[in-house]
Amino acid sequence: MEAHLQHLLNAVVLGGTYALLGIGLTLIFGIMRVVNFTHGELYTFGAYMAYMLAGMMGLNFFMSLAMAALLGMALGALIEFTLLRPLKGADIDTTMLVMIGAGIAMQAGEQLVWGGVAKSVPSPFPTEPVVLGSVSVGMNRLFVLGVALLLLGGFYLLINRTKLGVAMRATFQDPDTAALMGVNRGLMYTLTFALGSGLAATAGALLGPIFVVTPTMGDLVALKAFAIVILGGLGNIPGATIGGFVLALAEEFGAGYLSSGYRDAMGFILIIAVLIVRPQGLFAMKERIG
Amino acid sequence: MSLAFDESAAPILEVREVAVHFSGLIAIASMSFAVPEGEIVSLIGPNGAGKTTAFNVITGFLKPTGGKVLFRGTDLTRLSSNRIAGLGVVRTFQRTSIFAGCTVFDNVLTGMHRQGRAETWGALLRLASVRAETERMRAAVAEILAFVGLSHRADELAGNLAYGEQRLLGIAIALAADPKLLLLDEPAAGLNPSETEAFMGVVQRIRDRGVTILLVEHDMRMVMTISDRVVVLNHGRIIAEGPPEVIRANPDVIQAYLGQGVKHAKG
Amino acid sequence: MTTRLLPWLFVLVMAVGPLWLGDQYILYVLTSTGIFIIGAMSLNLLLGYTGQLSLGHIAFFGIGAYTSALLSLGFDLDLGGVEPFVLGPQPVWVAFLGGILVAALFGFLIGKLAFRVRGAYFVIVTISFAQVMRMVALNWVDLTEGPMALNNIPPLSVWLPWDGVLPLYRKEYNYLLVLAVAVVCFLVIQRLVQSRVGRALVALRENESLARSVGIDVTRYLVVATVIAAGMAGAAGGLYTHYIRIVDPDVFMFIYTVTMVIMVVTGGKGTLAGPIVGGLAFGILPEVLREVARPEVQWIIYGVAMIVVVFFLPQGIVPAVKNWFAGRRKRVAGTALGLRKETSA
Amino acid sequence: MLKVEGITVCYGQIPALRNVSLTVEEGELVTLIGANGAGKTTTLRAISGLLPLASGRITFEGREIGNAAPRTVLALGVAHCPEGRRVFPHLTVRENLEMGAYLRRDHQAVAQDMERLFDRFPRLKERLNQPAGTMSGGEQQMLAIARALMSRPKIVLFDEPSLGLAPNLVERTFEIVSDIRREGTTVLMVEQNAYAALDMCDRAYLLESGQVMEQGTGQAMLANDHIQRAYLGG
Amino acid sequence: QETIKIGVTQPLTGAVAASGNYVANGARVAEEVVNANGGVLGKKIQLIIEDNKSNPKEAVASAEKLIVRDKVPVLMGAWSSTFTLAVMPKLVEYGVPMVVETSSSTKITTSGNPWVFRIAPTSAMEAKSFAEKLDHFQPAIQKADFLAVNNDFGRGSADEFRKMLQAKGVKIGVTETMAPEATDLSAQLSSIKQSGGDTLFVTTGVEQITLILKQAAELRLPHRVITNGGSSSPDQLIAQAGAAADGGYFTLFFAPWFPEKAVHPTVAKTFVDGWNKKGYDFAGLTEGYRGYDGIMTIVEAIKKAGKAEPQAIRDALWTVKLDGVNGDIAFKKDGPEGKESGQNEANVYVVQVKDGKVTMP
Ligand SMILES: Nc1ncnc2c1ncn2[C@@H]1O[C@H](COP(=O)(O)OP(=O)(O)OP(=O)(O)O)[C@@H](O)[C@H]1O
Ligand SMILES: Nc1ncnc2c1ncn2[C@@H]1O[C@H](COP(=O)(O)OP(=O)(O)OP(=O)(O)O)[C@@H](O)[C@H]1O
Ligand SMILES: [Mg+2]
Ligand SMILES: [Mg+2]
Repeated sequence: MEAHLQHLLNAVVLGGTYALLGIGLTLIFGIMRVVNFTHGELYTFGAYMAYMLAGMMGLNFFMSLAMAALLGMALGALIEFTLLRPLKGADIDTTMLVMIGAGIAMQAGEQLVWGGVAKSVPSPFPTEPVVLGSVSVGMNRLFVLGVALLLLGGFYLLINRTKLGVAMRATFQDPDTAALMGVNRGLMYTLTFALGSGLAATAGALLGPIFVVTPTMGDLVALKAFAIVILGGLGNIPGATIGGFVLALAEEFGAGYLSSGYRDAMGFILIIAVLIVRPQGLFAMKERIG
Repeated sequence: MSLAFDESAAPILEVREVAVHFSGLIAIASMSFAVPEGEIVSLIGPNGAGKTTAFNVITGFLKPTGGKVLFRGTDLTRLSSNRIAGLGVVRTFQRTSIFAGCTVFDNVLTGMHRQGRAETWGALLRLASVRAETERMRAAVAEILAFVGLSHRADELAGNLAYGEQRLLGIAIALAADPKLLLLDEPAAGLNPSETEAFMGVVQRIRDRGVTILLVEHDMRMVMTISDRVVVLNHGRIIAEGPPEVIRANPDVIQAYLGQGVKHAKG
Repeated sequence: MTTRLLPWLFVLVMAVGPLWLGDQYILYVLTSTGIFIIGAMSLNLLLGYTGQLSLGHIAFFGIGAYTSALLSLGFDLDLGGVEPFVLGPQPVWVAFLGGILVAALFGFLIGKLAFRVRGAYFVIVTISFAQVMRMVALNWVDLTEGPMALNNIPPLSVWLPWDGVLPLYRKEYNYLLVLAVAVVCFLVIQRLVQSRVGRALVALRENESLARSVGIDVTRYLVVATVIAAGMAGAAGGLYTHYIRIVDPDVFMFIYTVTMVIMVVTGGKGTLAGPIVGGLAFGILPEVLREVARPEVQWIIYGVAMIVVVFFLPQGIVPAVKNWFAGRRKRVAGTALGLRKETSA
Repeated sequence: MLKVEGITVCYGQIPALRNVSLTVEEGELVTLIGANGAGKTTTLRAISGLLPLASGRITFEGREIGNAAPRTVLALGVAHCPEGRRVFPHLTVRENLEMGAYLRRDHQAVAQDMERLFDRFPRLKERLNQPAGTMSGGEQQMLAIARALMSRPKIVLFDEPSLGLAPNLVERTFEIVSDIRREGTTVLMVEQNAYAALDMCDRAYLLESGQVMEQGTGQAMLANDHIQRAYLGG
Repeated sequence: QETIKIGVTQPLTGAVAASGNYVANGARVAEEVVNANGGVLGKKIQLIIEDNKSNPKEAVASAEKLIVRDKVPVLMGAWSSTFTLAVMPKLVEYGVPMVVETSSSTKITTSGNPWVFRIAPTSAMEAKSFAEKLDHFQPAIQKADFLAVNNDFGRGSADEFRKMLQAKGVKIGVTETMAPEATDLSAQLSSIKQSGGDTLFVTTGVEQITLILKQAAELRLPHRVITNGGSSSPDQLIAQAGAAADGGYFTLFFAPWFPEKAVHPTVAKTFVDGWNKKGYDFAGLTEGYRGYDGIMTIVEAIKKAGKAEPQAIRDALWTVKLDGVNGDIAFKKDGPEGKESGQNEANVYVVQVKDGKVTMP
């Protein structure tokens, strides 16, 4: 019983971070249809920024977090402006290739700047875990979960309930027509990419103090983020959220009760299984034909 | 013009009590009608009446909630859309549908798929029969392009055609598939009256080649001129059925569909 | 006529040139690049012609590599039955063919699955498939030795009437072998895509519902394409495993798929020569860069080079060159026409 | 009010419009007719800023708008109801309409306008939360028309507004066009339903192969032999 | 003036770049020390360091390049066992010896490759040395659990330690594995907590050890943690895991805090001084020594051979007797007869972190 509870708690906490990664990517991959291979690098970037600001410059942790998020957005905006904007109208594979190139260059850049040795971000939270009966969880993890839930809710409202969110979605469904409605296409592209990037960087900055920061930390994370987005259905924020938690549960219980060697495979097995049953993802609709 | 509906002609297509529901929304309540072989039958009705949905059911793109579709006695609702096309039931799409990244010529050539026999092994071994077949098909493509009047655009990328030309190409592709029963979904949309007139000739010639036609169209001049029979759908139910002149005068149809001042509408 | 002879001329140059140079290192680079070019060609069949991006393509390569390695080494498998299943070492060519077959079999399964999922979903299914394969290779230690790797894999061999069976340790032979396999794969793909089957694949890429509406059995052709592509990738994997002579779960690394994608897209997807041109460019580039800069900077240059290619040649290298030639021909024709007009006027 | 002066527009190297000029005066209804591929759509797209001009000028109320961003053109009061419906497929009907009023800040008036449009197209009200892409062709066309009117434009460019509409709705659509004219909105309309269009318009232009071949009042055009033969099927 | 070239292949980029760079740095220190002392055979040595990009295919490419292009007579590398195994057929093909500085897989020396000389200990040897120190642990180890990275290094080490502990009468609990790039290990640790052991043996790189220590604290894991494999750097752990590192034991092959306790204190001191002079990270010493000892071994062999030729160097490697940072370096025969590889008996040190300080119990 105790073990079940602990695994469940672990999964919930982990799921929050997965969901955060998922919604960042669902903006870019799900809504913009850019196969964003820099997502993992932006995550890494956020973690290094948190390290630089909080660890090296000794800034307040929460300040650093906010700044890392902003810097992530800025970097995202820069990538969109310099790399994606000139390719307007190119197909998904072409933009993907550019993003792969950017991802490779960014990872090498990170190693060049920071070296390969892991860095760790100081955390303002006590190392003593919060004990709830027979289970326990780190304070910093609860904080991450809290922030993640806030961001998830906020972005849900932004995308689904605001004029800006509607315009964002409209732009990527039909850029020309959106322009006819008075939408500033360029701004939407940049903004969406920047927001997605900001979320990735935030995730990195939040997780930096929990994990360690290395140039390759984004690789596996990026793959999982893609999986989460698909699990939830493209461009679907509640879907990505649930996808994140489902993946975490599968991993946690798979590793806990089946085999830890297959832990990282659990998510992928789950995805294959889900897509066999529901080819359009868990929470998306089928398209109309004719 | 051919005679009015002939009761004795055997139906090539029979739609029996087909119903389609989309999570709560009833697109087709219950629909039954038959299309006799060799005729032009029009399916008309207000927007959202369920015409395209009916096409989707007949051609296997949508599984109905209930009912059957019989093509020469075979139930189509169990078959995949490509199998249905394989039987000779070919449709066009209301939303323009072409192979945008290929040339106009290749679009039609691809449409001829059903008439080829070459399979993987034949292709890999480059059998003589395969090469001969390709030659034959290329000649046929040129003929079809001439038929719909797109010969001069053969080498253009299909995506670069104007809207009306893309619609014609859509029909050319369907023709290439050598239909027995051709389902046209608003083929004249985007054509002006003269073009429509010319197109009516095209449809009639297709019929004269022995192809049965089921037509969905809002251009009443075209419908009333070329149809042997008209089926009227409203709110997912058939409200009238009969030869054009009868339908034209049916008050229910006028009320639900034709409107009062028919003068503005084409024809 | 010249365009028909061009590929054969290219093959001739590739067959003779490097051997004549005799530089072992160049041979090594070309051989290992060639193996990946075969992988890229097979990926192109899916990505370029059916429009299905398989980002787990390396799985087929890895399956081919593992199967071929295991068959040539022999293995025993305890499946919980009474008797463990024991298979002695098989002749290398049997193993190699086995690798192709097993990879093709997995291709069949994935192709069937792709019937249900398309586009982005297909991408993720393939990524997931490759990841799962990697985990299996990693964790099924009894069979694959897991991370401890299968090593001492025998090289491929040829039978020569005057020498008997000759194991291919020498680079020259391996190089020629890879070249030969590449030529075969090229011919298969060429014939396929220029046929009715190829048009069906393109139709699937361009507009699936329209394709079905004219009677194209989309699933079937997708399966055919995936099986052939997977078999070729499996062959590349077999070549790899008998050439490098060790195989470990890292053979499923994502970066290898990425390498193939780079080769295909920079060269020009959906063109026959694309993967070859892109493959040579981006297979050799890292070796050139070795001399130029420190390791991290090499990667940065590599990444930037990809971006530059896309920016200047968004369709890829091969279509760009073709357009350039076509444009030149048109200009020449245009002036000729202009002249005639003048004289007639 | 709207002045197009000698514009040339190219797709790649190939010109689709050559030296096209036309004017629309305030309160007028002007139609553009022509065969498939004549360049009607291209003309409208150039006016609303979706296509760059190779040469020529476009002015709206005296301001140069050739090559301006679509957003700028719209902000000046030019709405464009594009060809082939082009609704946002994954947005609901309501969201599509909201997009039509994207630049407006007067929320209450927007809500009122939406209600007025629902009176004209009751089907849209029934389907407020349906994703537009799952609607029938005609329903989408209604939505596209309503959406264009949501911006309260000074001039609307309609590209084949009756496309795919049932006869009774075609009628209704032309009534709406007349209505909005009465309310002071200017209209430039491309229409294949040439009889009706020429009948109701003030003036018309005939495009052939990217050039203006004829122009005149609607009635004059209706009476024109060439037009009768080539476009009215008479 | 001509130089004697020595080829080094290490993972300088990619997943395991941190360690690879440390080893490469150690090699660079050795290069300076040797050249400052007049080089070897009257010539300076020159390292050519190639990146194997943390992947076996690139490991082969780098070896090809070093041997064929740069014509180096001897190699050092290639960090992980898979990279080393991948390179090994090349050694036979070209007849060039290689000194292996890190890899732990037994296969390397048992598969009959007479061009391989390993100074790093195998997991079995590490377990054997550890067995001698077993009595130092108070309270005694009763039941051990294992958490190992899922590669040859982790799995091999867990296997050998399990065997060794079992032989010593220690009960064995669960063995959990983790992907090398995994960051969240709560599932594994929760299962380990369930097992009820008192000691957890951890084998992986320093990043994951940090994560494990932190996450073990969060989950209130009661185990004493012992890491093995020598790839940890307690300083880095103290810096990054903070209090969570306290009480942990770490087996190392070089303990830079106590150069005086090394078998050859002066050698250790020379190395540490050279390292500091170059301004390298203190944390890297525990790994960097491998590169240093590796190059020193090669240089010694060249000296004994009297010429920088592959065959001669190989023969000379068998006769090397060297005072290394780790201890005495000499090769014993291992593997099938006639095709033996060289294997060195390495020393093992165990340190403990107490109150944020490294101590040697
Ligand atoms: N996938 C779907 N999900 C929900 N509703 C749908 C779907 N497809 C069609 N509908 C609804 O079903 C009804 C019938 O649509 P259909 O497209 O068949 O109409 P139609 O008769 O072809 O109309 P039109 O003449 O406008 O093309 C419409 O009200 C439409 O909104
Ligand atoms: N995106 C494009 N790329 C290249 N050529 C194009 C493109 N769009 C249109 N054209 C070409 O420009 C010309 C004019 O097209 P346009 O769409 O303006 O015609 P239209 O008069 O609106 O015809 P329709 O009545 O069929 O809609 C046509 O020859 C068409 O092929
Ligand atoms: Mg319809
Ligand atoms: Mg048009």
